[in-house]
Amino acid sequence: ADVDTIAVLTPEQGSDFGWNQQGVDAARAAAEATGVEIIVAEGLGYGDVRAPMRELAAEGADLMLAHASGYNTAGPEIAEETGVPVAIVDSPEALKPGLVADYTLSGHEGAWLAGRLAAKMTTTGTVGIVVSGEPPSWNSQSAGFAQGVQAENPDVKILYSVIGPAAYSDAAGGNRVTTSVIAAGADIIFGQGNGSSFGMIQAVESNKATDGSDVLFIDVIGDKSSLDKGHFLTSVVWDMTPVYTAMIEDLKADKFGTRSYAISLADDSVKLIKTPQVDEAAWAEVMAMRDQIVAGDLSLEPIFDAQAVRDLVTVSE
Amino acid sequence: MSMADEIDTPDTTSVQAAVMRRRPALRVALLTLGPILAALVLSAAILLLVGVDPLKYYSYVLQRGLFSGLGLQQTATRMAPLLFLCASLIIAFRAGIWNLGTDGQFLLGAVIAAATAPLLVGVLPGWLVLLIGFVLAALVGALWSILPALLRAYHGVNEIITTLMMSFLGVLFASVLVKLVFLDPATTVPQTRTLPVADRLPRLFETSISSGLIWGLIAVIVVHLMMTRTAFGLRLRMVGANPHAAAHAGLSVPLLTMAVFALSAGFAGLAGASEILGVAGNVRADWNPAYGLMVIPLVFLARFHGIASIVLVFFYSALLIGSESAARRLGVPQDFTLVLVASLLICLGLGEYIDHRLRQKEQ
Amino acid sequence: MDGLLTEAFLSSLLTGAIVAAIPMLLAGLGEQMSEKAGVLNIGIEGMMLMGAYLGFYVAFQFDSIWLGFLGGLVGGMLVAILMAVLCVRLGLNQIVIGIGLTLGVEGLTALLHHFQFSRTYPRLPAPVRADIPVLSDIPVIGPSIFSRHPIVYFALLSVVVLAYLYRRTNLGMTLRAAGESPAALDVAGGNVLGVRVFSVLFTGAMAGLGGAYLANVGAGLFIPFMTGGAGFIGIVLAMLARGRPLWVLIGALIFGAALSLTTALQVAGSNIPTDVIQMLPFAAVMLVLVVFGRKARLPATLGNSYERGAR
Amino acid sequence: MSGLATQATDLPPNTGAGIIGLSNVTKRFPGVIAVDDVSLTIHTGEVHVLLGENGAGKSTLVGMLAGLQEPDEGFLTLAGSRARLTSPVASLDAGISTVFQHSMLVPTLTVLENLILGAPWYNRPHRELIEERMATLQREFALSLPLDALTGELSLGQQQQIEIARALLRDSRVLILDEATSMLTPQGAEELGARMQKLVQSGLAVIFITHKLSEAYRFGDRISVLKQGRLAGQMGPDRLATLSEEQAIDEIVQLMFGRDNSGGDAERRRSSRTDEVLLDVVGLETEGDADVMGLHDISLQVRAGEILGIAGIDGNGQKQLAEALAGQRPVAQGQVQLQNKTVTTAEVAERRRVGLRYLTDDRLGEGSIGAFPISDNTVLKDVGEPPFWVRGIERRAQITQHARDLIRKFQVHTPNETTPIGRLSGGNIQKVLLGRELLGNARVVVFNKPTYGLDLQNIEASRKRIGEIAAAGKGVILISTDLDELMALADRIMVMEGGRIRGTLDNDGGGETLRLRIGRLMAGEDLDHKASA
Ligand SMILES: Nc1ncnc2c1ncn2[C@@H]1O[C@H](COP(=O)(O)OP(=O)(O)OP(=O)(O)O)[C@@H](O)[C@H]1O
Ligand SMILES: Nc1ncnc2c1ncn2[C@@H]1O[C@H](COP(=O)(O)OP(=O)(O)OP(=O)(O)O)[C@@H](O)[C@H]1O
Ligand SMILES: [Mg+2]
Ligand SMILES: [Mg+2]
Repeated sequence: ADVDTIAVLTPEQGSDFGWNQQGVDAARAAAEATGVEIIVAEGLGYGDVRAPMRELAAEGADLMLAHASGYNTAGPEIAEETGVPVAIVDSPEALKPGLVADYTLSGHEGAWLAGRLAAKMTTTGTVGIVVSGEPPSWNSQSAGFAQGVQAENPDVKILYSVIGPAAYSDAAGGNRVTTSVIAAGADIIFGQGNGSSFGMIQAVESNKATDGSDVLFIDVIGDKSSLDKGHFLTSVVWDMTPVYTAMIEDLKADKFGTRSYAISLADDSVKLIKTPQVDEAAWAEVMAMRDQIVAGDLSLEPIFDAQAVRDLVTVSE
Repeated sequence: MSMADEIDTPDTTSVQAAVMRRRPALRVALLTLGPILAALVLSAAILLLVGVDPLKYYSYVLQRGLFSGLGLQQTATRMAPLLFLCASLIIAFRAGIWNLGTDGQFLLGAVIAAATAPLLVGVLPGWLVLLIGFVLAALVGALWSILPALLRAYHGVNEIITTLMMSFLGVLFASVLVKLVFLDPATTVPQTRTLPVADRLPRLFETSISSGLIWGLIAVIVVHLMMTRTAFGLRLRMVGANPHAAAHAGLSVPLLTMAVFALSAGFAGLAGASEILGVAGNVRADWNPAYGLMVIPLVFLARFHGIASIVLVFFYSALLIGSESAARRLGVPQDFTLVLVASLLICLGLGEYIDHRLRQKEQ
Repeated sequence: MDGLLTEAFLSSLLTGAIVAAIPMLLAGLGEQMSEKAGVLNIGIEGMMLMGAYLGFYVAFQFDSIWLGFLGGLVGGMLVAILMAVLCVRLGLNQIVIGIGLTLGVEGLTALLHHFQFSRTYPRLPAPVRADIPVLSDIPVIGPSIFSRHPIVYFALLSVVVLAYLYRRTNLGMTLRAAGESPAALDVAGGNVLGVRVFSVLFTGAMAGLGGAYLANVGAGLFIPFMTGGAGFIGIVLAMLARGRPLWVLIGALIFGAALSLTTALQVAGSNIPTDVIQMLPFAAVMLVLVVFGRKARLPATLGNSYERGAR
Repeated sequence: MSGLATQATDLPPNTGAGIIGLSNVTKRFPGVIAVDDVSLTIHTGEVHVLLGENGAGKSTLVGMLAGLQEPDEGFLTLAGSRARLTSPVASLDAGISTVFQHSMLVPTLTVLENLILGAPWYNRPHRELIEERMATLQREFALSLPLDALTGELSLGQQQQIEIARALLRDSRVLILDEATSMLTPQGAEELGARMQKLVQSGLAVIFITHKLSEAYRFGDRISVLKQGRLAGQMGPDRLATLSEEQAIDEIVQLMFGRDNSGGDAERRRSSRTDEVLLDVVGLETEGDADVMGLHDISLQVRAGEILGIAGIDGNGQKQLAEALAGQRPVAQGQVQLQNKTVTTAEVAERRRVGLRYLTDDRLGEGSIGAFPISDNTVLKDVGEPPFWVRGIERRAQITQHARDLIRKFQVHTPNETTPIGRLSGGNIQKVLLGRELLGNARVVVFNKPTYGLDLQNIEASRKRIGEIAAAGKGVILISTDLDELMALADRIMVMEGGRIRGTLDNDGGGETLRLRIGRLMAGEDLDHKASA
């Protein structure tokens, strides 16, 4: 099929150093790579996205990237209604040739590596996971991180804390919960939280660990290292460019909707970034493990269920 | 923030007063259009402040929300739940009850509709599935208001605080229900089962407008007539205006108060159902469009009048739809519509005040 | 779950409770004065949010958290001025204007944030802490309560000051008269509108301060919608406290404790879903109302405007 | 009583210069001219009585002196020079203290707090000072108040004393009392009269508003009569001194109504009592609590054509009895039968349907809905009933017509039937309510202070209507604090005290002796013993 314009739809502004920004940036890059026009519709919120989708379809988009799990009911319906192909997330069952494709993004492998790194570097023997909600893609990373920590050193305690239901923009809550987790002994925080993660970072910067050392922060999806004041350990960065590029190409080749897309360590669409705070020796070991995973010597199953995550981290003494 | 001064300077008022004494039609026009214009100018100033061309913005809004066929259909669809909420608030406000808990009632109504309808599809005829969804939503909405209703009716506890509390509770509870009870096992995303498009409220003619619009319009008009033209409506208004007088006249104030809560919350529940059964098809965890708080100013601006509420809801929906598209083109976040609505509210409020003052002066 | 009564659990509970309670306390104390005077200040959520925005903006521009608090105070008062003009002077409906102002501030601050900070997300340095000598060395309680930002002590102090003013001066009685029977205050030579305007501005200042605390101490930056209903909780606290500042404090601490209990339980390894725990404070308020409902009397003219000689 | 009156008028009128003047003052409200081109002078050392029918503009005049309203035309003078009173503060500063027709106290504050209300907020309550001053007031005027009691818990009489005390504490030069005696017992009114005389002797000016003409004569040094907003006439001290009470009242009535009228002292009604028992109450009891008095063992019968008067000092259970009969107050024990049908547990609406009607004395609080138009208020008790509603749907034209008829028949002063009833003067609201109760198939009507706050002409008309109702074979219970009214209308007079029936007397036209006997019962004494002071 002819593809000359694609559209990407995100719930928040594409400048959040996270999910939305990665989506928009990747869509731009993919459009450039494949030589198509792009319409960016950002900040659409988590409500009903049918109206903007219909409008984008009417404006001639040939593919709509519905970049939020909240859009995966509306997406296929609009695809059906307008005939314009739509890509949605987290719905491998929803494939429909020519109309609906799925990309289920899971950074669990990257998070697993981050977990190993954290377990190597903790001095208090306790690490924390702080999240502002429990969507599946975050759950899989929380689980991956916990499994990584346990694989590295089963003695390291993992504290898990959810700020609150739908606390995505609760920066003060992020700060408060992170502070509590640090007070309870954690010196490395694995944080997932949209707006609230800025609060987590604030807490990491302004509190000392219980043994007096600096607290370090592991971020996900986006790259906030430009904001760093010496407390970033790493980030599990997602790059959706390969996914979007493949989609556009499949669409051109009339193969759209026949497969799911994913990100992985192999093509660096999931990768860890290295900051000055990273211990060189530990980094080398973690990178070696990365290669093992890529080579298929190690395989990790994603876990999407919130309850399963809690079971992993619950400390039962 | 100088709207008050802008409009209320002695010069302009006396000029307006002079004009108005002669031409009542012109007066009405000035007093409704004036504030609207002022609100638009005020919002435009804010847009200019952040470097956006307000004329472009407004023209996008008009084009996309009102003057394009597609936009108009979207606007009409968006109206349905808002209309049910109008009906809910008109009953409550006219009966002197501040039901500020419509968000919780709305969400729980939505959740129950989303939890039951998909299970009944195929078991029962389509119209019955929808009917059951609506009825259950109304019941659950009403049920969620029973505590504030009892407290108000039998203990005189102010309903503002209780309905707000129950709303916070209801929003959380809806999310708990979705995550723990009505979860769709087929997806990893925490949401209820989805009602297939074909089984939702039918669309109107060949458009994408949900027939929820029609039911919403009927709801508002019926409620309006009930409150203004029937004995039952007068009884409710009596209870709202002076409960002692109502008791003296032999009405059962507690029972009527309960009825107001039940009806108002029931309509809020229906609003939730209309959004789910007409448009969305399912409820996701943590979903909360918070329409309730938004509709309160609209109903108030309409002075609790049904038809006026419909008109305002129409323009508000057009604004929502139009601004979604204007946002994309001009990089102005959606949230700007809130600024516009707030300035409208303030300016129309000021207009009403000036009108009031002018009338006093004339006498 | 033998981790429940450890020092870590207790100190994280107490720390969290205080940190979360302060903005609600400030808002509640402010709202309380408006309510006493008969103004139902629903716009308080907007005042808080404006306080958060302006508080952060000033702190960031001038590189001073202290100036930031001043900015927050002014921000809250700016919104309060609108409220005072529209609802007290012009007598427009308090609930509707309050909701309108809240919505407007939400939109406005989100808009300004978008154009100013959404690409850089600047953050403030960690706020200073003032240890109170001796007290801060007490285990558990010491670091949780007596080693906090000075504004925390200010908030606690204002509980005492307000209680004193309400009890020992004519302020309490003047406010109550303005709320119960404004006509009586008017003919007795009191200034009803003056009292009400003052109380609304006070609410704005306190709410703005609470907002600035959220942004500057709580988060270190401004995020749209970051108050997330704290102002509404302030309204509820004020209504439950029946005129007594100390009760606002107790209520705020209970709310704060419930919020931080979520974290503390999770840190202790418990496994109760967050949503359920977070329902607790609201459920508790409802329970209080069901049990003591009859006594929750509000000022007679709460929410009504006053116009001399109208009938 | 007449002795006291003579004493009052015998005092030398200590007439001084005009302390306040009104010059061609006019005040308009939507649809009415409340005060129309009035010029008056208030002198120190005089009790200046303002008289006038309901809605004549008395309270409006007071409002302008109190700084609540400003004249639309004309101006005020203070000590001879032109002045504006733009706010209550300005009025207070000018030395004018006002006790309003409707209570202006904050019920949730203590007496002390109400006394110092208006003081700067940052001050501490100066309790010692107030105590000292109150001691003086007690000596001079026998005013004694519990400073720490909650105002709302005190009796209306005590509340009125607070207002008077507050005015006196301010060292004002002019004291205005708007219908200050309406809530007082006859004895309380006498005390107030004496108090006013003391005040003017100490150099104050007093403006006193009342509907009771004999009070006006006995307490007043100068009388001004308002009629539909205009000053209809004035009687100075010299003129008053030459007239007897009867002559003065005749002259006032002439001024107020433009015709001869002997108002309050109407001829005794001819009884139309029959033997048929319409209402039979046996052993009625209700629960009481801190705020309301309970009823104990009330038994009474009302026959067709009979008027049963209920006397008693305000607040001795009369209102509770009326409410229990109307079905508004739960009955703890006893039985109520209407025409041999038990209605003890029937709802208000049910009782109304079988013909039991109740005219409340709380016309603003429960009798009417201030914000609703007069038309809706006329059918408030018939909502849903034909012909105004058919199958629940309103018939607007019927309601309008009905309201217009009522307005005409009862001479309600109003622009039209769509005016919110709250805008009417107190007396005119009362007319609407009266009209509402007399409509339809009433069998027994309970009137609670039906003429309270009405002017003479309307009192007379209302009394005539009540008599007609009885004459038409209906039963009437007439609750009143006005003995003249009861003695003029009732067949029997039942006296209530402390929630019980103290005794029932036949109205045998016994004049002063009967009055005395009733008075003793009201004070809770047995008829056989002499009153002990
Ligand atoms: N329901 C209320 N509404 C408004 N203000 C109130 C209310 N209850 C108390 N206040 C005021 O709050 C302030 C403090 O009240 P507080 O109850 O602490 O005083 P208190 O003398 O200790 O009373 P108590 O004897 O009831 O304990 C006082 O100014 C009081 O007037
Ligand atoms: N604020 C107001 N708004 C509208 N009309 C008013 C207002 N105040 C007074 N009026 C009207 O002015 C007229 C005079 O009223 P006012 O209260 O002065 O009468 P009054 O002589 O005190 O009567 P009453 O003996 O019944 O108390 C009445 O017709 C009344 O309806
Ligand atoms: Mg106490
Ligand atoms: Mg009067």
